[in-house]
Amino acid sequence: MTTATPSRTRAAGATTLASALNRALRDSLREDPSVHILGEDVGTLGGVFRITDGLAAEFGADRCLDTPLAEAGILGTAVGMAMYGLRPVVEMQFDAFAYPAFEQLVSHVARMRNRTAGRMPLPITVRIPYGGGIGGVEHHSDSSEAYYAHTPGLHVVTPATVADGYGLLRAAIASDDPVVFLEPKRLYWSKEDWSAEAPAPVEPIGRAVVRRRGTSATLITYGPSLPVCLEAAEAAKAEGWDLAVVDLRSLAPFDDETVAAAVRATGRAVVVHESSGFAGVGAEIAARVSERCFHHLAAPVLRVTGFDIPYPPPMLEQHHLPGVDRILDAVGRLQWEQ
Amino acid sequence: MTTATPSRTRAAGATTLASALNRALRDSLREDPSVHILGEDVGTLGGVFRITDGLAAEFGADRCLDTPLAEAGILGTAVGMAMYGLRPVVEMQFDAFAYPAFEQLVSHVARMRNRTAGRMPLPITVRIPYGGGIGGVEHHSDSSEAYYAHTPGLHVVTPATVADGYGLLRAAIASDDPVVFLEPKRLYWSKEDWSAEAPAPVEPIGRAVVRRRGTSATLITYGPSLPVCLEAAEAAKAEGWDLAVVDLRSLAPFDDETVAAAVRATGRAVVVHESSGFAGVGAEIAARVSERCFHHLAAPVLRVTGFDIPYPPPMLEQHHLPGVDRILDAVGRLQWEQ
Amino acid sequence: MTVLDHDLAAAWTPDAHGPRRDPAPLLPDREPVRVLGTPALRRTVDSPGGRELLRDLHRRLVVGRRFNQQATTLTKQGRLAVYPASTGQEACQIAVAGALRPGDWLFPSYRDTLAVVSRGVDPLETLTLLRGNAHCGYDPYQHQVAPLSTPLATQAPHAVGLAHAARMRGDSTVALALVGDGGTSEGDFHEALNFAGVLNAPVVFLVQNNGYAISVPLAKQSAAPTLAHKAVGYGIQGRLVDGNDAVAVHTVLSEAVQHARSGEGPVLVEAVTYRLEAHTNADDAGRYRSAEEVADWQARDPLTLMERHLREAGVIGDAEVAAATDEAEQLADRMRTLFHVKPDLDPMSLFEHVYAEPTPQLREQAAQLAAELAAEAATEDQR
Amino acid sequence: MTVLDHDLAAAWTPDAHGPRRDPAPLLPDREPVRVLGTPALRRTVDSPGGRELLRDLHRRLVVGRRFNQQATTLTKQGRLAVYPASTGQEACQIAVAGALRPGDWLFPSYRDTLAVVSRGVDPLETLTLLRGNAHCGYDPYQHQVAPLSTPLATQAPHAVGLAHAARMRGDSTVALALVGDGGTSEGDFHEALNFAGVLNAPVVFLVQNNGYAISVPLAKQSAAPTLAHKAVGYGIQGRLVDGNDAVAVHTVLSEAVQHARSGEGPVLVEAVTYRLEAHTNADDAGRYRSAEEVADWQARDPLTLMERHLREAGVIGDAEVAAATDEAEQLADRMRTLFHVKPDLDPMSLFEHVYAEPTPQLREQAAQLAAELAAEAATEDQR
Ligand SMILES: Cc1ncc(C[n+]2csc(CCOP(=O)(O)OP(=O)(O)O)c2C)c(N)n1
Ligand SMILES: Cc1ncc(C[n+]2csc(CCOP(=O)(O)OP(=O)(O)O)c2C)c(N)n1
Ligand SMILES: [Mg+2]
Ligand SMILES: [Mg+2]
Repeated sequence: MTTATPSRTRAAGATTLASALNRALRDSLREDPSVHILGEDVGTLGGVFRITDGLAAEFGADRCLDTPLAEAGILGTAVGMAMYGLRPVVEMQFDAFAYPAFEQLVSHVARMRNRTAGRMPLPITVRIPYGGGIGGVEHHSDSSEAYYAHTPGLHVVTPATVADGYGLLRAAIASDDPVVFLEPKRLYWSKEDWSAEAPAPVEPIGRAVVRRRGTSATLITYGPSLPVCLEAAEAAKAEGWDLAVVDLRSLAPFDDETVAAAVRATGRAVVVHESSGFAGVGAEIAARVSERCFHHLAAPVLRVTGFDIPYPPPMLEQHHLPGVDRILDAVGRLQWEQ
Repeated sequence: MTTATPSRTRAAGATTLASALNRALRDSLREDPSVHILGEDVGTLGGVFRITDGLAAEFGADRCLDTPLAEAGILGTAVGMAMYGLRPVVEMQFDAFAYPAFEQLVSHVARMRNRTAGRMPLPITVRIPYGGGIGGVEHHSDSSEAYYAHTPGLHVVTPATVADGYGLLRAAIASDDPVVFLEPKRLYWSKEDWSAEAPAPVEPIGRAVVRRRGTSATLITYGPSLPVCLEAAEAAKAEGWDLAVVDLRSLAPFDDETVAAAVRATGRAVVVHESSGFAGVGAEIAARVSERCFHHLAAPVLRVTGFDIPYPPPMLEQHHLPGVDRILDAVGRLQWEQ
Repeated sequence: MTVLDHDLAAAWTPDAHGPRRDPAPLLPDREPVRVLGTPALRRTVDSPGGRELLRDLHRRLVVGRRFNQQATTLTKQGRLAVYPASTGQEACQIAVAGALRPGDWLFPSYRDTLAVVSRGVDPLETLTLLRGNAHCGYDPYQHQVAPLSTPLATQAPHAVGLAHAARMRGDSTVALALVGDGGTSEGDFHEALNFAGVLNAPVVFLVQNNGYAISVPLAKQSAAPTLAHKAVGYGIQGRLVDGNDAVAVHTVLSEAVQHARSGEGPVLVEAVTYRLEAHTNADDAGRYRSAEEVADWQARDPLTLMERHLREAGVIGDAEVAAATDEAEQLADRMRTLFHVKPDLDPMSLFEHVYAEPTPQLREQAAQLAAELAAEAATEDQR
Repeated sequence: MTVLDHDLAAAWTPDAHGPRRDPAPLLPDREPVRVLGTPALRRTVDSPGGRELLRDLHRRLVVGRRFNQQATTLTKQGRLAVYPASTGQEACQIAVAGALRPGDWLFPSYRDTLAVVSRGVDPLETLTLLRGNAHCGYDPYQHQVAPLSTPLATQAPHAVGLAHAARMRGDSTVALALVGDGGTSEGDFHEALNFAGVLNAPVVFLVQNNGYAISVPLAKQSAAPTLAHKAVGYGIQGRLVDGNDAVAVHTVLSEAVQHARSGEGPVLVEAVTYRLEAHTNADDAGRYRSAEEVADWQARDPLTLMERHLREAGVIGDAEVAAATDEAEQLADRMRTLFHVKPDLDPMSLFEHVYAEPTPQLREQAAQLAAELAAEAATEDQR
């Protein structure tokens, strides 16, 4: 079912991630007539998170289509639309409700270009609100990025800032490859001074960014965990640690260059994400960083992730989610005494 | 569609993995009336790989049920059967054809026990023939283990030997937890001297085994890659390397003890599996080995895996699959000169 | 024509691949079955036990409405995280309990908390999912009620599997799965009905067609003549009932359950109803439906309808209404009391039921959390 | 009755949640449509272009059968990795091509190679999937044929999406999706038909009901009166046709395509047929069906049937049969020649089309493979 849509109080000049995403969709619809949105409740309602608010009214029901309640059908229909030259943007209502579309995604969306030797690309964007921290009932807080990142043929991106929300979504829609666009739902209403008047140019997918320079150790993270890492980095000052923070933005492709450079600079690294750790994206990050930066590492790469348990009920979720303390604990275990 | 079922020529005393699995199913059906098999073509035909051969005839169509062609329906029906006290064993015809059941597996099978605070366990075994090397057309050669290993609430096991085929399948069916039982289809017809008369006792799930002792470096692998690793270890002798080989058998739970000990003993490790490397199970292995054995490592843990591409057509699959040369190349990169 | 043609004609019936069913008996009622306001009501009143049944249905409706109201209030007070009210659909919700026997199983969807409570499950335990303290707070085996299913239609195949298992065991158990109009679009709905038809499982599917799936109206959900017409494609019986007529729903559901129990096969029942509240407290229904439409349906409120007709028929009077209201207030009182006690929460329980035994990995993680909690407790003690 | 009842009666029609369709016109033909051996054949012969049409269908059938035979032979010779023959189903396979216009799209399933070739795709390119050298060897845009779909029924929603897109663009394109009787059980089939009904997309679904899904007979697949009856649950038209009568399939499919093209909505066609060969060369059909059953259907071979009736009707004679056989032999010759040339294989192509541009990760992996290949080549040169 739907979770609460917090009220959007607007500070002057401040924009939410939600409205930046809405703006990215609007600009894409306006500039490219082949862009079509489809999904459950995306039309009249504007989506349960209101990311498609006003788009059906402005562009018509065909461009922002309320579909029957069937995720495989939605994504499968999008595949057919893309085959005919359209550029579909699919909304999955919540992370766990994208699972019924898993076969379409893995067996077709990810493989059609390869299957047809490049003749039939599928420029589909699959938007998935993901992650917890919003008090959602079961099935409304999954972090499913590892499933997608492991699937060849997909790009997987996730914004952590308002500006990236706009830029990455424009880039995803503009991409000729299928993109799984993971929206950290607990950041939907986070605000930034971002001007909707002169949005940043659309960046290509695949570049990480160093959000904070530091010398003691490097936190590597993405999406909903970025603000937590930045907060941890502030708190770490009290312990005498100066932490760098890398925001991956794109999980696949992976920006080895930026990440390796940031780790080599400090010699210590902690990977942070919400999803369960076992065989999660953090494992890949830790493995490739260890492989590429082995002789620069003063300590093993550690991971701070959600536990290997089904997502907890709302009243217990704070114990599951990586928080500042757990991150600092990990930093403390980076063998400083050596 | 079905791939060729190689003819089963029987050497004296030699048993195939396929018949050990068949025997495990038969013994389970015989000993426990709550065990029920269901799936596509498992009844009259005995399965496209003949793993259920003769079982419908011996135990009746209800105990070995031919279902309609719908994987979510099969697994969902098994969930309901388990709720009523049965112990269903589901056959998915091929790896990629388990994807339609992904939602049932992730959202229900993996979570029902946890959801109900232990009151409603689901002792379901989901058998999935997986992996390549059999000349299968598209969608018949996927290695999907990472999807399952990343999902809390599931056990994920995969036999690499005939004896383990029997023992692990018995253990999976006996387990009160859901088990994804991955059958390396290219080993179905591999033979071993294994006596169906006095099968080994059923071992608990979760123990790795050292298949070969060695002193130079440790290969960590599972399922279809075990024979390749053993072959590589033989070939490595010519290069002066004495390689240890660990067969995980259980991906989740993971046997940290055995693996870490085997890596510490040599100080060097290569992880080998068929599935695409990015965010694969090998990433988890490399990450946790690096974490736990950091100061024992003379070189970074390397991975030899399938490429990050959709599974290739049969005539090109040998270039994708980890082979002896590629494993030896990796061993050669373990910084021996230091 | 030649002999060949004659041979062929025999082969080319729809039976060419084995015996198939005649569609005629599968097609649903032409109009939704109604009892209230029809001669059937009088017949019910006069039948043995009829008055008691009607009074019981009325009482349950009154209590059910109060349950919805109280849960909505608790949500406004922040005692529930979210509440998808079944206000307006109480006739369907309460009829479920009456149609099932104790050994039968109910497979509810997320909106069906009232059906669960009507079946006997404790309201506090029923509502943990929506309160946020536990996923499924009740023991499914105590009253044979599966956990409320959030992923839509996914519990429908479970109902089929359970019914099939029971039948193989020789038990006379029937399983009843509740799905919404939106849920009928999911692949799992289709696969469940198809399995049910093929296995001839003793299962009943009740579709509460309330006209909307969140904001999406039925016309955007299905082009079928009625949702009950879907039954024919699975070789099972379709039934159509006025979902705001508690007596009609009770009657049709009871017949369907009996049909299933007797081995005649599964039934798909469509109950035409309306959700009077928004999708959940978080929803803004004004965005997608008009006040007039809601008012139209308010005039067909299942509770008012029942009360008016039963009074008219002389089945209930002020005394019965007062007694029912009393019982309703008691439930509401009890809910207020229950929900004012803080829930018992043990963070360490997170690791307890993932598997029968925690894995080594979970034991490590549990130890980590235990250490964190101990450290927190120590810090708090120091203050 | 009271005024209230009257009001309710109006509300309680099946239309309570908006206009719904009348089921009657959606229900399929009571018996599968046949032309051969019925007076309809004579009418076809006498219609303008009728003789040409019939001769053309016959010719395609002869060629189609030869295609299946040659592909089977190539498989026995190891030139194809696996071949799922459509032998016995050629009437359906070839009718597809005739019913579609050039701009229309075909969405075949893995068994439908003959339909693909009939549409104009090169046999070598069509068969790469089954030969094992490439997934989809043809350009889907050249003849508007989607890749052969291996995951069953998953291409049905693609057909709906494409048809919907074309309609939005104002094009008169129709999409035709081919599904097997087994495939109708999949959730994707349901979701596709439901989307088609709701979107009123110009799409036709042809179910080739050959009685088996590998070993599973229809009775274990569906309890529906006919598979065509599934249409009513989606508010679309159902049709039932004798799938071994090429003229009937051509007629019904053409009508369905016309129905869809004219905006009257999607159509579900069930063609009752039989696969005379095993599921694939790897299958042992003796395990699940009797020789008598196969013999029965062999007596209804679509090719023999067609030839006999057209000869009887004076539409074809020895000359036409000889001409068709000639064309068939030419195709078989061409296939033998084509498949005796070793396929062009470039291992480096593995990385070329995963994305529009290879990722840095794929560039690294490609470099690794290139180095390995170079090393191998060097070793071989040394020898
Ligand atoms: C598989 C799945 N997809 C999406 C959702 C999100 N969702 C929750 S309720 C709802 C609408 C349900 O409509 P309907 O089935 O008619 O039931 P109603 O809410 O009317 O009771 C949606 C889309 C979900 N819970 N599960
Ligand atoms: C989703 C999926 N599940 C299982 C399979 C394996 N499989 C290939 S063909 C087949 C039977 C198909 O039967 P039907 O749809 O009747 O087509 P036919 O083979 O008769 O042409 C099965 C089960 C598959 N290809 N896709
Ligand atoms: Mg509804
Ligand atoms: Mg078939």
